[in-house]
Amino acid sequence: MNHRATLRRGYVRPMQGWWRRDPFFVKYMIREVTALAVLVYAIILMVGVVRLSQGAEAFNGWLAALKTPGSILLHLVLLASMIVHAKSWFDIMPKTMPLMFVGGHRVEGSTITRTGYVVTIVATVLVLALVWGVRA
Amino acid sequence: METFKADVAIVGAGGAGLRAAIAVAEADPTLSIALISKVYPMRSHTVAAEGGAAAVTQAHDSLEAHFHDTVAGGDWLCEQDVVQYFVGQAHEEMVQMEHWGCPWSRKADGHANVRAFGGMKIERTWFAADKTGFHMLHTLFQTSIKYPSIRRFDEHFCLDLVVDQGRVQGVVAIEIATGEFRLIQAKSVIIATGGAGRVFRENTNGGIVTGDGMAMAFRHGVPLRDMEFVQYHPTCMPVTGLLFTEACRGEGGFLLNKDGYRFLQDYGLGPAEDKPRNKFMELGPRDRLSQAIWHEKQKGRTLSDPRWGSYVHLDLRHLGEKKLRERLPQIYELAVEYLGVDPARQCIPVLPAVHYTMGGIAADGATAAPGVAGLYSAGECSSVGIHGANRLGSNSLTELLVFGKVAGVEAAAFAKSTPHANGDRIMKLALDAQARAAGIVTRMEGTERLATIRKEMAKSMEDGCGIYRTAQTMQATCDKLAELKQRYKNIRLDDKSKGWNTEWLLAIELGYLLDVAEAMAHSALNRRESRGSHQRLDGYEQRDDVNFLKHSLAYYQGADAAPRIDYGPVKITTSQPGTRAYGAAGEEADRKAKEAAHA
Amino acid sequence: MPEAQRIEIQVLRYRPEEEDKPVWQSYYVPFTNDMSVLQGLQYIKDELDGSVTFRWSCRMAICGSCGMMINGKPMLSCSTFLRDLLPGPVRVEALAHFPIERDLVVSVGEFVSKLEGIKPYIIPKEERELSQGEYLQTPEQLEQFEQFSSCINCMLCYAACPQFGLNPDFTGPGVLALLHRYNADSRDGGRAERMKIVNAEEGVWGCTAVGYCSEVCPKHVDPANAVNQNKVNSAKDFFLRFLSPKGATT
Amino acid sequence: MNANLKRSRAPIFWVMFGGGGMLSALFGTALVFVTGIAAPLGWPFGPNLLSYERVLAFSQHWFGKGLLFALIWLFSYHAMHRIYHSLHDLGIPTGLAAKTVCYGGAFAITVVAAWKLLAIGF
Ligand SMILES: Cc1cc2nc3c(=O)[nH]c(=O)nc-3n(C[C@H](O)[C@H](O)[C@H](O)COP(=O)(O)OP(=O)(O)OC[C@H]3O[C@@H](n4cnc5c(N)ncnc54)[C@H](O)[C@@H]3O)c2cc1C
Ligand code: SF4
Ligand code: F3S
Ligand code: FES
Repeated sequence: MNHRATLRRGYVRPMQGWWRRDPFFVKYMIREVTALAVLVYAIILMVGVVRLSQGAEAFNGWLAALKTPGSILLHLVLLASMIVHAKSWFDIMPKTMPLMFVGGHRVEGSTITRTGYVVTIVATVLVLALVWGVRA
Repeated sequence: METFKADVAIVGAGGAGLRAAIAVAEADPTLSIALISKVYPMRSHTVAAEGGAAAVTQAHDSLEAHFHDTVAGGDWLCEQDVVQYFVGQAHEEMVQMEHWGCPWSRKADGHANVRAFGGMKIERTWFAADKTGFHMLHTLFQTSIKYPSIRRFDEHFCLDLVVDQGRVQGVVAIEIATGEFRLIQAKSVIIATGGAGRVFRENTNGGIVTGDGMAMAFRHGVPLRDMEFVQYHPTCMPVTGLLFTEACRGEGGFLLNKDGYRFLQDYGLGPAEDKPRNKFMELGPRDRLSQAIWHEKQKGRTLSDPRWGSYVHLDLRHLGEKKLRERLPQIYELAVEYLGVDPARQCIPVLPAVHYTMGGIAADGATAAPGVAGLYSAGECSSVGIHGANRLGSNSLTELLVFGKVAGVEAAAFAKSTPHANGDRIMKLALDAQARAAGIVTRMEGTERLATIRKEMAKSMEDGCGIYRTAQTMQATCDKLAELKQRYKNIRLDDKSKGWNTEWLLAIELGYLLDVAEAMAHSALNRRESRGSHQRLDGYEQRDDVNFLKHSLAYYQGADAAPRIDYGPVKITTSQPGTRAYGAAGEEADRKAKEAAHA
Repeated sequence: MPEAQRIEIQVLRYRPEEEDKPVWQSYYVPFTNDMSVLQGLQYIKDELDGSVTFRWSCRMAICGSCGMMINGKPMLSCSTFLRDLLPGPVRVEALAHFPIERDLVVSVGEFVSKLEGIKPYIIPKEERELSQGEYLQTPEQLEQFEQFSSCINCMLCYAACPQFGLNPDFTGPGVLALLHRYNADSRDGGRAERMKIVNAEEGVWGCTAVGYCSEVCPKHVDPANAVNQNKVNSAKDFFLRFLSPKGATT
Repeated sequence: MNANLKRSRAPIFWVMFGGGGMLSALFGTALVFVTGIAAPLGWPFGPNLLSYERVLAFSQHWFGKGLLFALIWLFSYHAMHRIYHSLHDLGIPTGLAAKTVCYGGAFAITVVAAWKLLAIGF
């Protein structure tokens, strides 16, 4: 209920540049920016698929492009972003799950996050091992 | 002036005010309710209550036992018929709170749990961790939202009652944000403005606990009853006065002097045992414990520190971190954050501070004020007669519910039987009140600073009306208060604005505080005996049932005069005044009483 | 007493009757080791300038009225200590993202009407008479909602949440946590009625999981958890409603 | 306040956002390393890891095809969903235009990938 008269104007402060105001927000923005890496990588994959469908020559062109220093550099940036992305994903993970109880005790958020880290490392090793298995 | 019409106006949206509002709404949904509070309801000081609310619950407990604990705890200055009603209604109110969602702590079987509390013979205190008041207040506030007939006036400062021809007709309030005056016309009014702990220096109360409602009723001729009885809580934080709940002791905490000795055994509360035992040692009543700490200080057996002054130790270490975190989480955090003390590893420094006003607006068992028709009061501002000379911990949260409901039901019935009065006459009274209040801001020639007067008042109350009192110190306080009332007329405000002028509101509150302080000091001076929380050192060390088994009644005599102190009878039904004994002596007395009953 | 030291407190003043825009004003306050920022402000109001305006009451971090930005972070001024902010200056400003009504006082009305809007009361799953005694609720069932019931409505989380800053219609962390508190209560059966709010753009979908709300919450309510776990509930509600004529609500 | 609350369609996008987020968090790092760094450098998996024949065979297999599709689909929706919200965060108006660019972009990427993957055949 609000029966407030006119005196109650209220000064509204601007939001411009809000994300620079607090280190927490900067971190959040960095997390959000990693989406660009995911997008770029999705596009690279998509282009690869397109080239693949166009035949060997086209696909080899795509492979050659991947070998340029510029591409390697870009992928290093993507790699770093993916790591940040993965970490931040699991950092926020406990916020997105219902409260969990094991043996009558609340599972701590940090436990969930750490589990996420571990699973990621295992998944990464698994992928690398698989690829190692089919290496040429 | 904007006017609102309601059937029932309730001043104060703490536990008592909210419970009353819901009671009116449930009694008759067609009645319109104005619920006025100077802060948003959930900021009310009920929020700070930690320990719990008493109601007979266990099979081996009885209403008689709760009745007896309360009456003896109050040193027989209780209205026994009212206490009887109170203990009888308590349990149902707890269940009602449960149905409304209050997160009471539970036993493994899903039933509500109860804990031990000072002065209570059997565990009967319902609790929600150590945030009982917080949970009760939020539950009541949130439940009140369900009722469309409750119209809230949040952040509206109630300035005065409108009383015409012996009947209350409404209230005048200031909308804080705009400084606009509002007349809220009502057929009946419930005052539920809480206590007045802020008249003292070291206290556990919030900044808003300034006795406004007491002063308003007082000024309209309603007597303030038993105002000399002010409770000191024994375990408060040095400097700030913040409370460490009695539940610390209920859970098994010890009080130690500087030698690490459980000194309470020297004050008739022993023997000292490891496990907490109801009505023994640390679970004795608050007045006794505070007095014992005072004596320890006189004997030089308290600890001292330049930051904290002299204090004793509250030892919770043996309870272990796990139990502390589970049962007393808020206490844990308070100690760590405010004092840098880890209660699982260190003793907590504590000292007594003012906590509760036993007295208040005189009210009969139906919460009605004498002399002003349609006026009711409930909660800490009210003296309905259950606390006597000393309140037992956890009785007051229950009181909010039981008598909040009674007030609501009664005020609703009164409103239904009465029409609204003539608006013009009421408006004129309201405009008078407005002129008086507005005058404070516009006054230019003053010289006194608000804070100076407030601090001198609080210091003087502590000096004169503290744990122990003498005629000389009380007289000095009375004189000081008279002086301060004169100087109060000469205050000057820095803030001249209309909207959000909190300095202005503080000035109005200071006026209330001074009136309440005077009622306390004069009632105290005139009570020439020692009873409950009123303890004298000047030849009146004993209880005097012949002359003073009476309620004191302070009557307002105008802005420049001291209040007149009169006395009224105490209702005794089944419990004749006896010795208030605790510890082994108490057990012995109980045994004797039983024998006598059987003989 | 230790040597009285002085600390500078800068207050963002806004007096709508005198000025159009907030301005900073400095005060020098003697302080002792256990003095809170609130006590610093009280000193200013008592001794230096009675017109400085702020809300407070309990002094013990439970009434929720004294929130403000202290050195840019939302905090309760009564439980923030000057000793931790040495050597100063300490900058205090009204809670971010809310309109300032005066000095350190922000508008609370909108927040309270949001709170009123979520039906923050038990809508019983099964009716029970008082004479039947209390509903049984095990400690485990209590734990499902207890932390969400300890919100003191201090609104620090709103001052921390940029999504609320960008869109004041967003129901916001504190109120959504309270909504979840009732949905998660074993006694309550009102979930279906509250899902409407959860499901809206102004409900949980206004949140981008910034998570700062939980970081600043003085009562460990973890509102970010309440909001984000309800995205799952809302998504279930969204997809499963096609399976049942009345809409899925569990 | 809740008189005119409308059900948000966010869940549709949020589910894809969540799937893509989880997938990229778990496998993104390894994939970028394998396809973008290890394969081009020929180390440590040898120079022919992504030879035309192998990749073609992989993407003709139902599993490889499905995997590639899921990656491109969910990654692009995940990313575009975030970017869309970041525009809002930066104060850039998020009207129909922004919506079309973001979610339309993700849709386009997904469609192209699906179409070409089908074109590659089984
Ligand atoms: C720290 C602490 C711990 C406690 N613990 C316990 C406990 O464990 N058990 C127990 O039984 N009791 C306890 N008590 C006592 C008990 O909490 C209080 O007596 C009780 O909460 C008072 O409630 P109330 O509704 O009367 O007043 P309050 O909750 O103080 O509410 C007063 C209301 O009146 C309004 N008001 C006041 N003046 C005006 C005005 N001029 N205009 C408009 N509105 C006004 C306020 O805004 C507020 O809404 C404790 C007290 C304290 C201080
Ligand atoms: S959730 Fe926490 S920060 Fe937000 S209002 Fe409640 S107590 Fe305050
Ligand atoms: S900060 Fe805001 S965006 Fe969500 S997680 Fe908290 S509500
Ligand atoms: S004054 Fe109550 S929370 Fe700070």
